[in-house]
Amino acid sequence: MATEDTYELNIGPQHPSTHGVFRIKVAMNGETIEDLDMIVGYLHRSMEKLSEERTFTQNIPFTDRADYLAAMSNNLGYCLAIEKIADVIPPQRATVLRVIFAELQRIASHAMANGTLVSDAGAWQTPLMYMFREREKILDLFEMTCGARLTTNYMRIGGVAFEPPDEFYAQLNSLLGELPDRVDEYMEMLSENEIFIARTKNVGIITPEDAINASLSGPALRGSGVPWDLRKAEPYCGYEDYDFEIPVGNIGDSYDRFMVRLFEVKESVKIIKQALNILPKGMHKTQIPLALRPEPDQVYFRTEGPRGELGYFVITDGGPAPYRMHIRAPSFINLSLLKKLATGSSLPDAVVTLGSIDIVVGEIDR
Amino acid sequence: MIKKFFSNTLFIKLSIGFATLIFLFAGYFISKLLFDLSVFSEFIFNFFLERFSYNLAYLASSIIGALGIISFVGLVLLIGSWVERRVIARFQIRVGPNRVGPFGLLQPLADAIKLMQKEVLVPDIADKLLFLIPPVAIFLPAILAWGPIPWGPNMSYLDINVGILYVFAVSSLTVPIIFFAGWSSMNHYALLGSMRTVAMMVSYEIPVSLSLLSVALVTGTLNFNEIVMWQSNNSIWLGLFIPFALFTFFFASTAEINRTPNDIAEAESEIVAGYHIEYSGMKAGLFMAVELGNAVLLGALISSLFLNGWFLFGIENLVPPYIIFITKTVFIYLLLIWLRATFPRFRLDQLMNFAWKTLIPASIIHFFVVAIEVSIISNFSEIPYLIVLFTVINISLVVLLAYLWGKIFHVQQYQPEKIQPRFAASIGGLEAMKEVSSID
Amino acid sequence: MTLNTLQLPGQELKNIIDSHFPAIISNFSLDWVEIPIDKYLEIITWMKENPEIDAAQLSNITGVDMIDTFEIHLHLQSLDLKKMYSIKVILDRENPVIPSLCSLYIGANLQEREIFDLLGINFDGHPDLRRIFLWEGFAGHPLRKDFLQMDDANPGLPRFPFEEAGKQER
Amino acid sequence: MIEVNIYNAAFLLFSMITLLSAIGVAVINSLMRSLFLLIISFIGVASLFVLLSADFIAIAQLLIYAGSISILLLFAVMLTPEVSINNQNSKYFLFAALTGILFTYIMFLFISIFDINQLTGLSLDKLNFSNTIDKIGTLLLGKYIIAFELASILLLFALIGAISIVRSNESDFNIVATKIKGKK
Repeated sequence: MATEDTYELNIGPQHPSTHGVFRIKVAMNGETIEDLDMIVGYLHRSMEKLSEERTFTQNIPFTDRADYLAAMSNNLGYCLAIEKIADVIPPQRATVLRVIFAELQRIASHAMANGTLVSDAGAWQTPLMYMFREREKILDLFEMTCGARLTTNYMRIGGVAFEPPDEFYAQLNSLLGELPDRVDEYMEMLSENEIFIARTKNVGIITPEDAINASLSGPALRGSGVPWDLRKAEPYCGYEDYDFEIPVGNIGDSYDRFMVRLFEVKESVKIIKQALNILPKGMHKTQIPLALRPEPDQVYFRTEGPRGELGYFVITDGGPAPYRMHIRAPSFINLSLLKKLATGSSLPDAVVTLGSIDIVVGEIDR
Repeated sequence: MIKKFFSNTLFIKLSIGFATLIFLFAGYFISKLLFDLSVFSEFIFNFFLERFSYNLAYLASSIIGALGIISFVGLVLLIGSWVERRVIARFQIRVGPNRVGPFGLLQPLADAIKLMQKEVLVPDIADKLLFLIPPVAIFLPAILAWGPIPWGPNMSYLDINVGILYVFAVSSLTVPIIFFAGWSSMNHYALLGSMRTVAMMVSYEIPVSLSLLSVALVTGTLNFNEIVMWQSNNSIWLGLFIPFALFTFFFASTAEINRTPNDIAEAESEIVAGYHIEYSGMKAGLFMAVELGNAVLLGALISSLFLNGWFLFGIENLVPPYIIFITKTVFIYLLLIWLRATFPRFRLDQLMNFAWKTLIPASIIHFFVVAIEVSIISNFSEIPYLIVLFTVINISLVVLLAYLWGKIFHVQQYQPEKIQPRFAASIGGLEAMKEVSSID
Repeated sequence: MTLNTLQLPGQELKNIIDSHFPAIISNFSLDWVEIPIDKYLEIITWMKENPEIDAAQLSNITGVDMIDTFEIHLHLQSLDLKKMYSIKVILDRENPVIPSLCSLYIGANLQEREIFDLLGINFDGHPDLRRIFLWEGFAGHPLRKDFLQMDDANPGLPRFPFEEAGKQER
Repeated sequence: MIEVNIYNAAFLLFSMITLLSAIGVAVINSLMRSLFLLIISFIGVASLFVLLSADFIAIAQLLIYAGSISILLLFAVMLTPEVSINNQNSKYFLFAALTGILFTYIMFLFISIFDINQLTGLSLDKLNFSNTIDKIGTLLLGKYIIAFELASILLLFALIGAISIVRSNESDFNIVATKIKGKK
């Protein structure tokens, strides 16, 4: 890869800005990246193969570990796919609870993504700590509901595992009260900060044509200005009943992706408030057979995770385990454009671009 | 009953007040006693002079003085790292080190002990000799530059006529040392870091020297003591008289000493640790300590050159002047910590562009303006308040130019309302992109 | 089971394809249509360029080991028409080769490498067909159903690139 | 006999540092190491100037040679891949030795002209850091103004010449020229 004019630099697997065991082999000419080769697989746990040996319910914890920063969203996508193939209809209360938790997870994940992006741009972790403050509160809510903070394993086929405790609602309401102010605080702190703008504006520009062609999804796609959100386009969990907007970026640079995430936090708060209003009484889970044996069929079910289109492609053969389960991992596919974006840019710009695409290595490698 | 009285909050308040009074009295007497430390240095010199020759007395007193400076710098390194961590922790809604010792004050010591226990790794392909020298050698400029700092009246270790030039020359020695540290590691990251350092320091030495030149032009001397005295004689702070020089010096110095927002030489998110990536244990600790020491040194330089040194509206007659000087130094250091806690980092090319396209031309123009002002002042010395008039003019000019610069070059590109995301009217692909509503 | 909201039913997709490629679709179901491998690239190119279908984005591509055959499942979607199309291709088990979609979709690159790595399906015309999750020299393709019975595959043993049993080199 | 005092001890120390590191520059194989020793030798020369009460010259030596020229040399070494591995001065050993002997002989000739006793017997209390900068400045901008300006003009020519040599492509120059014209 390295030619006479270039030298080789290994960014990762241990590097502060790769956000995990992710490695990019770079041919550099001075500070400019001439060529790069992405090397993944350090965290490969063969999730798809393992899931062929376990029952549908036993596979739920795997989905936690795929995207460990958005466990709830991954649980949700998987459970919805299995419910679809097995014709299980969750109770209304469970659906609304799922929306609440998925949106909370989206806020937590976006806080993490934006915080680390600012750290990649060189801030000495102050914005990261601020954003972790909100994430901590959300994780506290998860903890009081299901006992776990990171790998929640909360959704079940046919509902959710537990009813949230009573104090959950009070804490959630106070959090929802302060979150929009916090977002405004970040907007003041970062979105008008000259240095931050100089570092992210016009860096890593993805054109909308490229974004669509490279199968990008989530904030990476919306940052380029393409208004595509599965919650609106292909509503699941009754998202069509909620009133929210889709923020889209202007030119598709790192700054736009950052801002789209910030605005999505506000929209998520709106969704959660509406969900709390319509939260019905009733069961939080339906009874399903211990060993679920759906008819031989196939399903490809997609949800809008924090990082984009999270799809579960499941084939059943009538047995208690999926015959084949494929996870369409948004982080993995969003990396398709990394080579094109980073080639010709300088090293700091490439780091910011990578941070703005927001990868989770557990999901890339699965 | 007695127990109850002692556990009473009123009692606690009373005792705290009493202790404060005692402390104030003691502090007053101690400060009277330690008001002028030059008594001590004279005593030491005479002590040796009576017993030995002049040469030996000179040698011994200079060594003792140097030890004084080195111990002060060591103390600053210990306390400074604690201050920095605690203050940044407050910025980041954390507590900071609070376990080792009272308020975590012993944390730097514990860190140092931990670092010393670590294995010293030398890479196989490193140039062993050149690899081992830089962590030690980098202390030289950092300590030497403290020499001409005026702590108070009769309190500078090197009272030389070329004070500013001396500090400038000594601190320029850092460049080759950092370069050798990076080169000898035989690591691409380290080499990148050291090349960045060299490029940045060579560029930013020019604005630093230009700003110091205007200081020398105004005061007519390069001696730190005389600069401080000039400010108190004319009862004006140079930072107010030539605010642009203060800004240039401050910003360019943050680049010289590798502090945020210009810490691109060891940008941890890009090149991990830059030139000291391969150093482990106390060697890495030495680099970090020098970085911190340089930050405090910058505070000392600014407070003596621009903030009137040990003078502070007559308070210098009540408290020991060196306390005032150290307070000003710490103030600048806290400013640096504030910067570090809030700002992201510039990119190398942005920084170089700023130096060569903005800072250097502006400094040269500023230098000419200051020269004209100085010649006017010296030719029309009979007109009163001429300096005050020029101070007002300079400050308003700087504000105006900064405003205009922002208007012309920057803000037009990045108006916040123009770069914020918009809300999509409908869902879809490229077709739906055309009809997104604007945000408001 | 019902279709997803965006999913174009297999019957309708078959009708559209039939009007341009008569009698080419051998099989279809509620959600997918099966297309022959020799017309695969042609049909996908046509689907991408035909404004009636406008398959602008390759949402997902994955492979399945059906023991006798391999299957490639494609999920294409049109963002403007808000439609998703599910395509199935059946491959030979002994010599699984399929044309690569990299010339059409940038997003196919990594996904096809993943399928090559885990299932051992060769993509003809892929610019950079290497293993992605597993290391070069890993024996076998783990997502094949007969992976554990393969002679040369030793899935349990440490077989990192420079590693022999009990010995580690730099 | 030279008197034993601190001044002479310091002189001995600094001159030893200067000389030894200068010898090291010539002898050591690794170019980077010899560069490092060269910087030390520059610093030693600066210290010798301090002992001669020439504070401004000392600072200038430190600033220009140890701080700037060394960086220039660093870049020169970094940009020449052929010689960056080893110092290949062994080829010219005979030539270098002859030159060195000749130079030493001439140095001794010059020194023997001066009275050596003028140089010794100094001590620290005779060190006189009077304000040399004032004098240098007055001389440079007064008596020697023409020489000073001529030197600066010469340096300016050298600068322009270097730029025009480096800028081998004429068209680049034209582009810049048209840009400047266009802006006006």
